[in-house]
Amino acid sequence: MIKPNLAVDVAGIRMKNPVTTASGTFGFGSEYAPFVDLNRLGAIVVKGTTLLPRRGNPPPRIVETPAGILNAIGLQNPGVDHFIEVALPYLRQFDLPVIVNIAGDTVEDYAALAARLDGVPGVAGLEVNISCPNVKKGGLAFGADPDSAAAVVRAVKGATRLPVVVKLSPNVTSIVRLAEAVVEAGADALSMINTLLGMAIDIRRRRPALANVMGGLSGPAIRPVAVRAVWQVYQALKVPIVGMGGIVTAEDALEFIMAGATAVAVGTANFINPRATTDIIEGIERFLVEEGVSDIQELIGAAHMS
Amino acid sequence: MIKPNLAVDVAGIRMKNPVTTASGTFGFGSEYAPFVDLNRLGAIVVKGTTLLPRRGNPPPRIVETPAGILNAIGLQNPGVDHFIEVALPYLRQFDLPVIVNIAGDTVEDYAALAARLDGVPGVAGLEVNISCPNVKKGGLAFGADPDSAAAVVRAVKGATRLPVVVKLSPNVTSIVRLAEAVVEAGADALSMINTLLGMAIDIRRRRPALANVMGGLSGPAIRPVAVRAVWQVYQALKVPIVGMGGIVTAEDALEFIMAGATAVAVGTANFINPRATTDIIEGIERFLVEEGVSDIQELIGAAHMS
Amino acid sequence: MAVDIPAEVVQQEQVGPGLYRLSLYAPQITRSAVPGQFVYIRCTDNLDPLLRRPISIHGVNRGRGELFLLYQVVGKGTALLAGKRKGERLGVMGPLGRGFTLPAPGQRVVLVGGGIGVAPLVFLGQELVQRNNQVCLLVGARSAHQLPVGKEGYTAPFELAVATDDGSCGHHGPVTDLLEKILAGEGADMVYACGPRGMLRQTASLLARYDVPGEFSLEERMGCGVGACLSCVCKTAGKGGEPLQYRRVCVEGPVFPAEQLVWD
Amino acid sequence: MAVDIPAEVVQQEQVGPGLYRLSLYAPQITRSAVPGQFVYIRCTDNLDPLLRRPISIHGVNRGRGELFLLYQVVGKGTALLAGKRKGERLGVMGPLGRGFTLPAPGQRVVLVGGGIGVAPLVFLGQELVQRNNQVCLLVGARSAHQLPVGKEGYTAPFELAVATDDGSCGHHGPVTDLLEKILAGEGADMVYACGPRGMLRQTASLLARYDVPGEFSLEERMGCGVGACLSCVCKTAGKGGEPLQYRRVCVEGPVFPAEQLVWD
Ligand SMILES: Cc1cc2nc3c(=O)[nH]c(=O)nc-3n(C[C@H](O)[C@H](O)[C@H](O)COP(=O)(O)OP(=O)(O)OC[C@H]3O[C@@H](n4cnc5c(N)ncnc54)[C@H](O)[C@@H]3O)c2cc1C
Ligand SMILES: Cc1cc2nc3c(=O)[nH]c(=O)nc-3n(C[C@H](O)[C@H](O)[C@H](O)COP(=O)(O)OP(=O)(O)OC[C@H]3O[C@@H](n4cnc5c(N)ncnc54)[C@H](O)[C@@H]3O)c2cc1C
Ligand SMILES: Cc1cc2nc3c(=O)[nH]c(=O)nc-3n(C[C@H](O)[C@H](O)[C@H](O)COP(=O)(O)O)c2cc1C
Ligand SMILES: Cc1cc2nc3c(=O)[nH]c(=O)nc-3n(C[C@H](O)[C@H](O)[C@H](O)COP(=O)(O)O)c2cc1C
Ligand code: FES
Ligand code: FES
Repeated sequence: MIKPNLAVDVAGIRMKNPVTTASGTFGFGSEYAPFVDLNRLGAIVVKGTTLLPRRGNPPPRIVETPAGILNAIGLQNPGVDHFIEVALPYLRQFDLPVIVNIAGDTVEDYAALAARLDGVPGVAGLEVNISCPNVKKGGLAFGADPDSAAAVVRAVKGATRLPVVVKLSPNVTSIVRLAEAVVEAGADALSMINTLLGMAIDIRRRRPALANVMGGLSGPAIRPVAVRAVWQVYQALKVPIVGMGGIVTAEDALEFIMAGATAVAVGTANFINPRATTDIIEGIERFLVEEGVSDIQELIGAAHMS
Repeated sequence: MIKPNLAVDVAGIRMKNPVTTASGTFGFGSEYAPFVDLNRLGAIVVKGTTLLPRRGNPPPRIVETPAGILNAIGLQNPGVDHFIEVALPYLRQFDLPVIVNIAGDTVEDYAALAARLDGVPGVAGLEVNISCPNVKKGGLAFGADPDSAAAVVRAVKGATRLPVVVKLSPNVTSIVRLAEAVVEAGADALSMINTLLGMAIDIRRRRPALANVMGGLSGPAIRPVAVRAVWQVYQALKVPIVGMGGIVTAEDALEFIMAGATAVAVGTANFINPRATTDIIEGIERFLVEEGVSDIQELIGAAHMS
Repeated sequence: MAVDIPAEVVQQEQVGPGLYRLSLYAPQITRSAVPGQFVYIRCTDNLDPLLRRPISIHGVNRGRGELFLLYQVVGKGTALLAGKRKGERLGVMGPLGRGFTLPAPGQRVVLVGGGIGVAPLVFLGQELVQRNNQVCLLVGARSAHQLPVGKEGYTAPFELAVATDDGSCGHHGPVTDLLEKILAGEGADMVYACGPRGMLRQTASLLARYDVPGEFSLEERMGCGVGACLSCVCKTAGKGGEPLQYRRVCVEGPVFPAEQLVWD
Repeated sequence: MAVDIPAEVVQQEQVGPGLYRLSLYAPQITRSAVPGQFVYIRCTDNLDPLLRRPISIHGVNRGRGELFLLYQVVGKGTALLAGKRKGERLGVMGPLGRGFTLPAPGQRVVLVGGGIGVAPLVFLGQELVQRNNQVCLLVGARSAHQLPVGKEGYTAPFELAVATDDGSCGHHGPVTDLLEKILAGEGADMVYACGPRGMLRQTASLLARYDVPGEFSLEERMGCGVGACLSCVCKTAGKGGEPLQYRRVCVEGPVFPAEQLVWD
């Protein structure tokens, strides 16, 4: 059989296969380069970047839970300038679309970040993380409110010509309403899901296990919630979706694709298996061959048919 | 050391220890009687009961996911009259408060169920499941909208003198807003969490794994989300909380208690270990002895102190 | 009465490709177990996989308190089971479910097993032979090497015929061909079947055509295994005017009268 | 360069209560491993526990390509590790992290190990002895039977002193008492420490008081182990005017200069 086609296009970002990395779990790529050939990835989504460097939360920042982890990193990052000057030149040696995950406290922050990254050679697109606390709106997450989410997206779209992927939070009553609002505001693609809000308690110390009290739940535990979100949004809207949440194997990735994702991102699984991304790419290809599918496109949303 | 006190009181329901069963996972008690001494439970919460018998959803109704299960039973049950005539007399032989979980399609259904169960000897309280699709409101869950949730609770409170525990859904942007609304409407206690909305896809068949497409995620996977919900609501409101979601061990139960739960319910864990409830009771007692705590009350919400 | 016990592995034996025969010391279970019942096994101490796995009782040695299981490795749970060694202990609940209704002594019965579905039928056959029933076991498999029982050298206290999809052993074709030949020929008083859905459906239509009663043992995904969660239902004809009703495979089954089942 | 390989268990040996010494065949790792580095181990094939576990390199035999680990069973991951038998394979990433800075040859160094914290110090001591450093290893434990090394019959190519909280072996009191005696007496050019937070803190204040440089190996909960997730940070003095900065134990550590660490 001829090699099946794995290439996909997410809002103009051309990926040689549908597998990318989940922001915050793959650093800026260099960390995993000893273990995995970055050239083989469909794309890379880098750690959440802010206008200025961020110190992040005090430790403990991570705690293991059943089939998952809670994290509260607090967006520690060296800032967008450092990204452009140090991390991006490193990544440009690879044949790999680089998607920059951006986060801010205010609508203006997002717009400024988008403007700063616009036209920077080597940046293929932006992923707008709207699941961070909005200082201006009193601690409510942008991502929880369709209006503020839309405002962020409009500001970002106004500041850049890059493809804009908007990353949705699952911690809402209706992810479809949120999706509709940001697509209406100009989002070129959606990525989902960010982590579920959770916490754990250290019963010996009688204190929250994370210094930050609450954290974001990721890993296989959340996969059913993520697949459901992709399914619902695919059903409601025609917009490319990057699916993620607990993908460990090619079978997991295929669940997202059949639910409606054009591409998938691998997050927590990198921690378990540094070659998770390329193992998944190989597994998807094997599945296509086994099932006699010549093009991955045939499987996107396939579980909605029949 | 003297045996520590494990007894708790949930809105007038006196439990000899804080451990009860999660509705729908323990049937009407008789199913588990060969394996566990029902007299040792703090209380029993029976399968969701409706006015008329319900046939439920077609199979497959269950699928295993990482550290969790998705279920879509569809409230199959023999109806409230059958419950009163057959299941309740059986349970009355035990020294055990019986809490009846009720569900309906309309506010009137809930009120009628509450009225029907009011004054029935052997019923210690009602648990109002407001996470079911609301037919009148076009498929939106009562539990997702504070106003409709409050309407249900007012109707139930108006129809019964029994203690009313309201069971909250985690599939909302703010569980605290929901909690506030139902407490304002008269809820005597809250139980949380019901299942997370999720789904899985059978990639070989390219179809949703559950006949009902979506289902409810339960089990250890959701514990961090459940502990977070209890923590948030305890912090915002002074109302007794029955905590549940992924409790398998005494340590898990203690997380909920320290987060603010007065009692805990064991659900999916019964499927793994039919003695999960009593093992947890013993484990809690052991922990109290080890830590020199003479009364479980000292631990309720303990992680909020300091 | 059903119990949940830590049962010790007496013997673990590979008897075919991915096919294992497990013997467990479980006198509390063998004591009351009848053919068609199953046990619900915790295959691991941790949370992956989370649920127990249902396996039919393949036989018992009541004198020695031994319970026999015959199982096929198809995923995580059964693979873990196959890794258990003599002396290890497994959480086993059982005996669970409603077994087969036994026919009047002397009656001629046919057992139809598709693949691993033959597991409970061997136990049934042994009991029936002791009750002086005339027993014929029909075993179907994809090909000779996948036959769970009935291979060369296999001895059973009853008549046995084999069918394989690829003709590599016995009849070339579905096992239901063998059943049809019997029903059309010498006939049978009762048919018991266990196997893939397609085979059961075909068996059901043969039973209807030849007007022979039958009982089928079904498989469904389970949660509790004891009737508490309503996860494991199958579609059956309804009682009292109801067009259909979902019944629990774990307690109202796994064995159901063939005519009660609704196929769609 | 770090690799991720399936390393075969060469030997698994229980050397105390809940204490194990594991030898793995991992020539790709031993080749470049230096004292203070660690490996990141997948203790299971399934999802429970989900994450890998970091374990310090306790020693290497470069000729044979063997990597030695010394670990204490404290939970699920280490219990699974202790269950691995000769011939089994484990996913091992390494060598990871920044090891100890070695002192000038001939300098007198003291190694302070609290409990299992002694594991990387033995590897360090062996290397230092080869470089003609004068090495003294101080080992602290709660009581004699919990001593990870230094028990009767234990031979090391360097000086060794023991302290136990209950006085059942060696000095009766914290291991830092022994350090203080040395610093107040003959002195030391460099101190390396690994152990519980309280012990490190106390060591830090002794180093400050006697103005001796030191390096500490820290432990923090990890996600990726390679610097990508920012989970494993510890609080350090900031650079360039910043009052403090979080640094990653897995790549900027696990070994940090004592004076950079902030205790609160
Ligand atoms: C009452 C009863 C008796 C049984 N008796 C036997 C027996 O005697 N011997 C035997 O080998 N097996 C028997 N089974 C089937 C056995 O329970 C499953 O094969 C087992 O649970 C699979 O677990 P796993 O973790 O290995 O596979 P999983 O990883 O759970 O699944 C592997 C594959 O098998 C499919 N699958 C698994 N379980 C089922 C099921 N219950 N129904 C449909 N598809 C399924 C899955 O979809 C998947 O494709 C019985 C089942 C029931 C309900
Ligand atoms: C760089 C590094 C090197 C290490 N070297 C060694 C070594 O050589 N030998 C050795 O025995 N151990 C070493 N450890 C510690 C070892 O990683 C943990 O003991 C192990 O991860 C525990 O896993 P578990 O699943 O057995 O326990 P878990 O079930 O995860 O935890 C059991 C208990 O230990 C506590 N715990 C576990 N890990 C940590 C941690 N990293 N920090 C603080 N508390 C923790 C938990 O809170 C819990 O109370 C090292 C840790 C690090 C970070
Ligand atoms: C340690 C860690 C850090 C993360 N940091 C970010 C981030 O900076 N920006 C972002 O949008 N998502 C971040 N995420 C969320 C992931 O990108 C992803 O949405 C989530 O983890 C679900 O995928 P997974 O289950 O495969 O990990 C982070 C997740 C983890 C575990
Ligand atoms: C099979 C199954 C059936 C359930 N049925 C009901 C129900 O009828 N009413 C209800 O309020 N909750 C029902 N639930 C939800 C549980 O009561 C509980 O809220 C949830 O499972 C989380 O707890 P757990 O993780 O311990 O199972 C059901 C859960 C399961 C798994
Ligand atoms: S498995 Fe729970 S009712 Fe059958
Ligand atoms: S563990 Fe991920 S940065 Fe250290």
